[in-house]
Amino acid sequence: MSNAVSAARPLAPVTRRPTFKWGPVFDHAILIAGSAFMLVPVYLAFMTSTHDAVTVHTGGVQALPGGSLVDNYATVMFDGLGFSGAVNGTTMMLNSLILGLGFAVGKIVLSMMAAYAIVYFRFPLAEFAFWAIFVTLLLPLEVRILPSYEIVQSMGLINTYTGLIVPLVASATGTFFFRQFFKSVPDELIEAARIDGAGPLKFFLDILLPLSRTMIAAIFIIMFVYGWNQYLWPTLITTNEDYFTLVRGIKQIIQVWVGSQIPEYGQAMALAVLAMLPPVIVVVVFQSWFIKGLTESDK
Amino acid sequence: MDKVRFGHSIVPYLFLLPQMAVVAVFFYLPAGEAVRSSFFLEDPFGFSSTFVGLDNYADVLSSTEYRRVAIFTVWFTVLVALFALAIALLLAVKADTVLRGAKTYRTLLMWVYAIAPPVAGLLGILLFDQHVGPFVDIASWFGWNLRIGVNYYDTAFAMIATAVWYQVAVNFIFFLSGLQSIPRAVREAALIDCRSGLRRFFTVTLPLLTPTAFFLLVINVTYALFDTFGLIDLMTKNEPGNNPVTLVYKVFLDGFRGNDLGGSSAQSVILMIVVFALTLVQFRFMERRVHYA
Amino acid sequence: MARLHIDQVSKIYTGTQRAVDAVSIDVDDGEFLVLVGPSGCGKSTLLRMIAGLEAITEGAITIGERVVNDLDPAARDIAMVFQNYALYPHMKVYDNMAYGLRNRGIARDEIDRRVREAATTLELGPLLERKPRELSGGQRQRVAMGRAIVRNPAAFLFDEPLSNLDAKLRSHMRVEIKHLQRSLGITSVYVTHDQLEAMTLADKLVVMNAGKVEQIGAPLDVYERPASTFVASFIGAPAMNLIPFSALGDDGRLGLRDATVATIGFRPQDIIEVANDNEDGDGLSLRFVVDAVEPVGSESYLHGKVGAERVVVRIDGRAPHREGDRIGIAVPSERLHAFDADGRRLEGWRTPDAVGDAGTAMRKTRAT
Amino acid sequence: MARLHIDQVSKIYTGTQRAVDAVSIDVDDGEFLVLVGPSGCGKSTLLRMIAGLEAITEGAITIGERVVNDLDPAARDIAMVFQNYALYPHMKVYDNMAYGLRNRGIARDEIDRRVREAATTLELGPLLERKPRELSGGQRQRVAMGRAIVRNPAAFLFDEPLSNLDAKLRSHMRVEIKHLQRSLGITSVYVTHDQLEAMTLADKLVVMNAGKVEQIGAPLDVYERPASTFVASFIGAPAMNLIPFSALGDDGRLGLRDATVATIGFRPQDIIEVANDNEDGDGLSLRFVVDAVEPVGSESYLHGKVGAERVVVRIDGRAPHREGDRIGIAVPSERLHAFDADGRRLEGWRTPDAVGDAGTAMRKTRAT
Amino acid sequence: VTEISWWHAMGGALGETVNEIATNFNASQDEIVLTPVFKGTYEETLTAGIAAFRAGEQPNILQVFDAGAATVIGAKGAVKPVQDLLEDAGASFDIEDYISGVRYFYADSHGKMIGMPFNSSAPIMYYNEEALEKAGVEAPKTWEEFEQIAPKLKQAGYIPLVQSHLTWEFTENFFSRHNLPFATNNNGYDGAEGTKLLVNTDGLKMMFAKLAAWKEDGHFEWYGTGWGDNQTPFEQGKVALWVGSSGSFGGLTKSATMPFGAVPLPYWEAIAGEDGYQSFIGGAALFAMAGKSEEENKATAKFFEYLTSPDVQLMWHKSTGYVPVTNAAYELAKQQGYYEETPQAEIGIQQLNMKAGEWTRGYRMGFYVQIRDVMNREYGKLFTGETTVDEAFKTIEAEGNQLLERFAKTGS
Ligand SMILES: Nc1ncnc2c1ncn2[C@@H]1O[C@H](COP(=O)(O)OP(=O)(O)OP(=O)(O)O)[C@@H](O)[C@H]1O
Ligand SMILES: Nc1ncnc2c1ncn2[C@@H]1O[C@H](COP(=O)(O)OP(=O)(O)OP(=O)(O)O)[C@@H](O)[C@H]1O
Ligand SMILES: O=P(O)(O)OC[C@H](O)CO
Ligand SMILES: [Mg+2]
Ligand SMILES: [Mg+2]
Repeated sequence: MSNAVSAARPLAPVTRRPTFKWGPVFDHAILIAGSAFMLVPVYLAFMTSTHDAVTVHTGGVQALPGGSLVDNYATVMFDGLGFSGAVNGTTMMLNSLILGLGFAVGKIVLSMMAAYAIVYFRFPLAEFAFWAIFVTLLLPLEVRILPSYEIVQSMGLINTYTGLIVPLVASATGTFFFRQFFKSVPDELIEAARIDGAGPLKFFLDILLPLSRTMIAAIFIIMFVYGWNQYLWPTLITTNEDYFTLVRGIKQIIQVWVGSQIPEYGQAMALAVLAMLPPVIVVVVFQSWFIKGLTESDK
Repeated sequence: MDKVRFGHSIVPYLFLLPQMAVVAVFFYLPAGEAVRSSFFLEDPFGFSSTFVGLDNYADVLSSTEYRRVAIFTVWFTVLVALFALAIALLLAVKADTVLRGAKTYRTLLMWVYAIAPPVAGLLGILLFDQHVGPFVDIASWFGWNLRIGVNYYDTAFAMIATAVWYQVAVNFIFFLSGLQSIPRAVREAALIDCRSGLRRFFTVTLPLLTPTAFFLLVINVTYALFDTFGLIDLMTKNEPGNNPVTLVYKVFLDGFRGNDLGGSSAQSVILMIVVFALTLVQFRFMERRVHYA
Repeated sequence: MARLHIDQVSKIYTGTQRAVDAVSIDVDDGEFLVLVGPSGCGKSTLLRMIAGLEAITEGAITIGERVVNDLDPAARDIAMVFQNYALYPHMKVYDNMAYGLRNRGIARDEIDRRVREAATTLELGPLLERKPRELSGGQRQRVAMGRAIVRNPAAFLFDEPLSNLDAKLRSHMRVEIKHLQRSLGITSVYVTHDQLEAMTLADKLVVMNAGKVEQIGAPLDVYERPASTFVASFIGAPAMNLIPFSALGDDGRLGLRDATVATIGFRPQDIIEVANDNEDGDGLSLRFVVDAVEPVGSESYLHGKVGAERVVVRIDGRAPHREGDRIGIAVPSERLHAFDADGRRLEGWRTPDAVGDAGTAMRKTRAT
Repeated sequence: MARLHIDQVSKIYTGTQRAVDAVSIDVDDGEFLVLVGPSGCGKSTLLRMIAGLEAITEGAITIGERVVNDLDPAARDIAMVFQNYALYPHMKVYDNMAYGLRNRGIARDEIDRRVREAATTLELGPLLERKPRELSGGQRQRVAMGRAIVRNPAAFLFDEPLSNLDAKLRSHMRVEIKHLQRSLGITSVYVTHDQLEAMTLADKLVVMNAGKVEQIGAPLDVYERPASTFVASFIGAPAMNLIPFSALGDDGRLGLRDATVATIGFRPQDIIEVANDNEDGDGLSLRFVVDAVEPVGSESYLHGKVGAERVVVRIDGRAPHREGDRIGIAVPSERLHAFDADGRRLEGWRTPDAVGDAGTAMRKTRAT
Repeated sequence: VTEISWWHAMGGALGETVNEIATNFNASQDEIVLTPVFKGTYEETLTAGIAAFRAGEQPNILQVFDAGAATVIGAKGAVKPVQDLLEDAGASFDIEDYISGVRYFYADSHGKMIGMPFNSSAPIMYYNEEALEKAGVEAPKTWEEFEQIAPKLKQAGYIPLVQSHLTWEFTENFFSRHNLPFATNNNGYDGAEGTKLLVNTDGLKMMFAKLAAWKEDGHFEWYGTGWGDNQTPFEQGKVALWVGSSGSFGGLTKSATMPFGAVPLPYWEAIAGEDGYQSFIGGAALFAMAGKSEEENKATAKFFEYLTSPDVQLMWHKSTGYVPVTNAAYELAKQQGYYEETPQAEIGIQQLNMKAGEWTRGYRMGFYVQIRDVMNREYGKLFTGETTVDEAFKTIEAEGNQLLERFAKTGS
């Protein structure tokens, strides 16, 4: 656990002699197979999203492009989906963004503060607080969803972004990650800061916060994706179509009780592809930070 | 040496307050409510309820179906964690070895992480569809009549495959960073000490990855237990029939779908107890995690 | 700038074990105090108590006129340089130096002036806009120094500030630190386990052992009159040869007056080679069998034995000796050290007339 | 045990820059070769090419009779000791040592015998069941050594194996390594940038600079007859004083024969203090102004200037000098080194009769 | 203006039709603004409604499906019976206006209508015209007839029979088509206390023994519990006869690759006699939630009136395939000649209008969603050879009765 904030060690593979070897070919074969394993479904989703519903219904997923690309995407992006017509792909994406961002930011703020208190302070209730928070680590919202709903409703938070986001924040994952990270921050920094006249608040803001940048980035991605992907809770907690999210939109499209109707598979896939985009962009753009953040937390 | 700490004042409480408040209101209150209602049989609308003591627990624990679900849950969890970890480890090791294209592979292998579980499930049902699913065709080349939704084991297979597919990305990310934190010199020492790459992997690399692996094991177990919820919902098309489901899904089925509050609360409480035990075990590992060097 | 007064200070971490045990030290205004001692002897703990980073279990520490036991680190008016610098990795060099001043609400102009002045002194001028990770080890070290200097504190505290540097840089920085401390005249406490640093930097040297002070004194005094076998073997490289008095055989010529002598010590560089069995003079004459020869350029070390005791001899220049050689060695009597059974130094252990100045004469024929 | 033959070996990492540039070195069976040089000069790269951890861009490396360029590291029959030991953190000491043997399919009994033997030699016996994290730095170092020894390889490779240890332990381990290598008689290549290690360990010393070999020779030869100003300033501590010939003023007494002399060098310890303006003898006589005095116990260093040139003078014992003192210094003529404008050593640069043996006489009156 | 809300489970194109109805209603007057909200599956919608009710945030109208009826109707005070709602609002209400099959399913034991049938369907049998032609047979009226033609259909290269919902089509409606009691306590209408399932009985066991035997012989195929998994092979033309919902009609016209027709769900002549009885309605009803102001209830009543008006019913019927719930709407459809062009669309409503019997009103059982889950599970085991008919129904009876017993306790 040397210097947690130094640049991550660059990939330093052990180099070998230059004569041709089958090893690397084999390595690449495995990686290509692995990439295909991960990507083919996504490719098929995209191709399928360019077909009309009946083709998909009778023919299943499609491997080749079809003629409904513009149609499907234009429909899901701009046509009103719900009753009010106020909600379309664009607004749903906006809602998903608010949910993802709000959740990620809320989670990071709360859990960072809590982790800071737990790691950097000696106080009587520290142990208790630690366990009180960490017990929440493994119990998902789905299992306590009805009582949670009642509480949110009794607080008048139905159909609000607060009601949508805050209850999701009530778990310890972020606190846990930050705690691990803070433990790896060298002690000398807090000592130096104390000698430099920084109190707890100043240390937190001036030193710890900037130091946690990569960790924040990593957690941000994890949490953003998690928030973005919520389904059951948003469905329950919002009745106003203005709050519909993309994931919910997908469900609504493919949700048909009997075979009386054919789900708009093409549109669902189009929406699914759109729903992938922002998280994928976030992951791809921040991936180096991401790896770095995790590596450091793991030390 | 222990972390240098600030003395105690009002500050730590202020920092803890927001999270504690949220946790208290949105975790402990509902969890407490679940515990309370596990002792009652209650009309869903809340007009009336009967105190039944431990009857709900007795009903649940004596149910053969519950036992079947519990056993499947164990298998499902073990297999999902095992495969998701093994495949990700293989890929991470390879991605760590190759020089050329390392970044591309990394990107390709990671981005599945961004896909919403319902989308993953949707892809899963389309790919495994009995009539038009390409995977069914592929299976039939090998003489395997893959029938998801009909055959219990085939359905289990599809669920596991989809769950693994989705989790591989996360594991890959963590394993890759774990690998990168193994000191280069140690790897080189092994290179000198041992010619066989496979043997090197099992005797040096893998043991040094155990902290990461332990951590991931817990993450994966949690994932398999809880986060596959949406996927199972989609794969069983909301109608489990004789298809396999997990304990959490059963809580959902009986409580959310079936409106049996008492019964599902009892199941929740049982899960909570199991989960609490798991948490304890996890922290045993985490805190005493082998701190090398 | 201030006096520093450490009065019967002890530290108990847990149980009853004293990491620091009733230590009393006075550091004068502007003085450079060096704490040396083996690993775990309590140096850092003592320093951190001065800094306010550890609570003081017993005793009192006074900086200037104030007892600081209950003061916050920031309120003690001290600056500290850490072993691994503890620079704030996310701040530029400038901000690293300015941070402590800003927290004290000093005016921007004044901060700027002080930082630039320190940067000039430390030749950090062109680096002010860099981040720590863009600096070499020596430069980081200088920034850490700069952060301390700008504060113009009552005292500097250093905890092995050079131990992460390579040998060359270390010797360079050593000179720089000494120079700076001199010119600023700030009272300093410096922890190290490197002897060369201890000897060259200290105005006053404190040798610690197992939480206790073994000896306090000017470095050369400590070197020349070590208060105990512990200090004798700790200060000086190669270490002083320590031989049980009994192993010397009866050696009347030493003119023993004090019967409690248990150990005789002499430094490798105080030994001279003498012609076979030359038993003249009033020093110690011994037979030495060479085991190994270590030529180091300007001098050579002979490792070998006197009787059953291991002894190291230093020879100027290139030694002509080979393994297995048997040679006569002698130590002028005034270069001998004697210790009692507890390892305490004995003074006046010889009869006065036995203490001649033959030694000086003998030096002229030192082996080369 | 085997000869090691490095033939015109180069390493290009990227582009055209040569990290190692056409290096040729022969290491005899059982010989101890030390590579020294400043940071980044290619020492590690060369060592790693020998180990098989880096591909060889050009040239050939032969261990024993085999060209090993295309062999796996594990097939080269070498053992390597790394800077930070690179012990397997998850294995006990015993297993750390046994690991390389097990992978070679050696019988259990034989492994056990060898490990225990090595453990005895290295005094690791009681530690065999510990994990590396439960060991002190010196103990870890010994385990790393043990891991190499049990293999009984054709060659040992060391990459700064002692640089993470503290000074005391370092000097102790130095002696141990030398002793072990001697008794096992295994061909060794040792990388360091610590001079003392280089001087005391080497049978043959290679000084590298910017990927090239500057000088190969016995350590004392290198010390006494440095092939270039680079070597002269690199080997010996404090470094040799190097003064432009022109700065000396016309100094006929040096009896210059070779007009290409550009730099004159002399070591701090070869300087003697002479009475004021004593211009006798045929050596160099200079006026020296003391800037700083560094007493180190057995000797003191005077830092100061001759004209505008910085010069360091070593004085045995405690120096009586103070800052500002002006003293006369002299260097016996046979202790002078001369270099041409390219920094290459010049031999026979003086007229034969100017080379007297006055120096030896003068030594007797060296300042103390 | 009075604002009222309607939570429904109509996804996809159905949801769009719902939206259209709401839009039209809002446009038809200016005192009431109705907002429909899609809340997921039937189950999710019901749970959302319950949760909302507990918190006092319930919608005015909640769509509840057949299997959830007992939950809503059983909780006295959760809903305002439509009959009362309409009467209080001064609207005329006559249960006889509704077609026979839908009248009592959502009514209490006294025959008072509690929930208003909305999207009503009946299980009917679709046939592949090509297949029948190739085998030279007619669509069966009874299962006995089916047994006759099945070998021929198989011979012709078709899977003779497939269904999509074993509990609704072959269990619940088995009881109604044959006028047999499904549960004690008057099919549960007389109260939850002591209600017991009558599934472990000869008739139903015979039905499933037959299905299992047919499956052995290759006369019946089962593709799991999922509706679509069973429908698809029919659309693909591999299956001769498929039992689906009358509401499947709209979709089939788009997706079927061959001409198809429909007949009523077959029955066993040996049990039911000459003609079968009418079937229970499928689909869902709209419930007016209790605890709403007079004004809002009035508005809700207005909307119900609007919804049951023949024009609206017909539009719903035509665009979704669900049956019209009032006689007037049925008449209107006939009048317009709709069934001449599309005779298949009439089968469902005909079946719902067949002769009624003592046991054809409906059933009322708590935790019925879970009972269906138990049935589906056991049927799945049966068709994959993991259990026998006897074992299966013993289990269904035992677990079902346990659930009923538990439900009974929630009400006291
Ligand atoms: N936080 C702590 N809790 C308990 N014991 C401690 C703590 N810090 C130090 N010690 C113990 O106190 C003793 C003195 O430690 P200290 O760090 O002062 O030694 P040191 O002289 O600085 O050694 P080094 O040269 O290795 O830095 C040691 O035995 C150490 O194990
Ligand atoms: N993997 C690499 N890729 C590119 N350049 C490298 C690599 N490894 C080393 N170099 C470069 O090669 C040169 C020689 O490096 P090397 O590590 O051999 O130096 P060294 O003599 O061992 O230095 P030190 O004393 O600091 O260990 C340096 O300029 C270094 O930057
Ligand atoms: O498909 P539906 O809407 O007719 O309903 C079928 C069943 O009755 C649902 O329980
Ligand atoms: Mg220390
Ligand atoms: Mg190196």
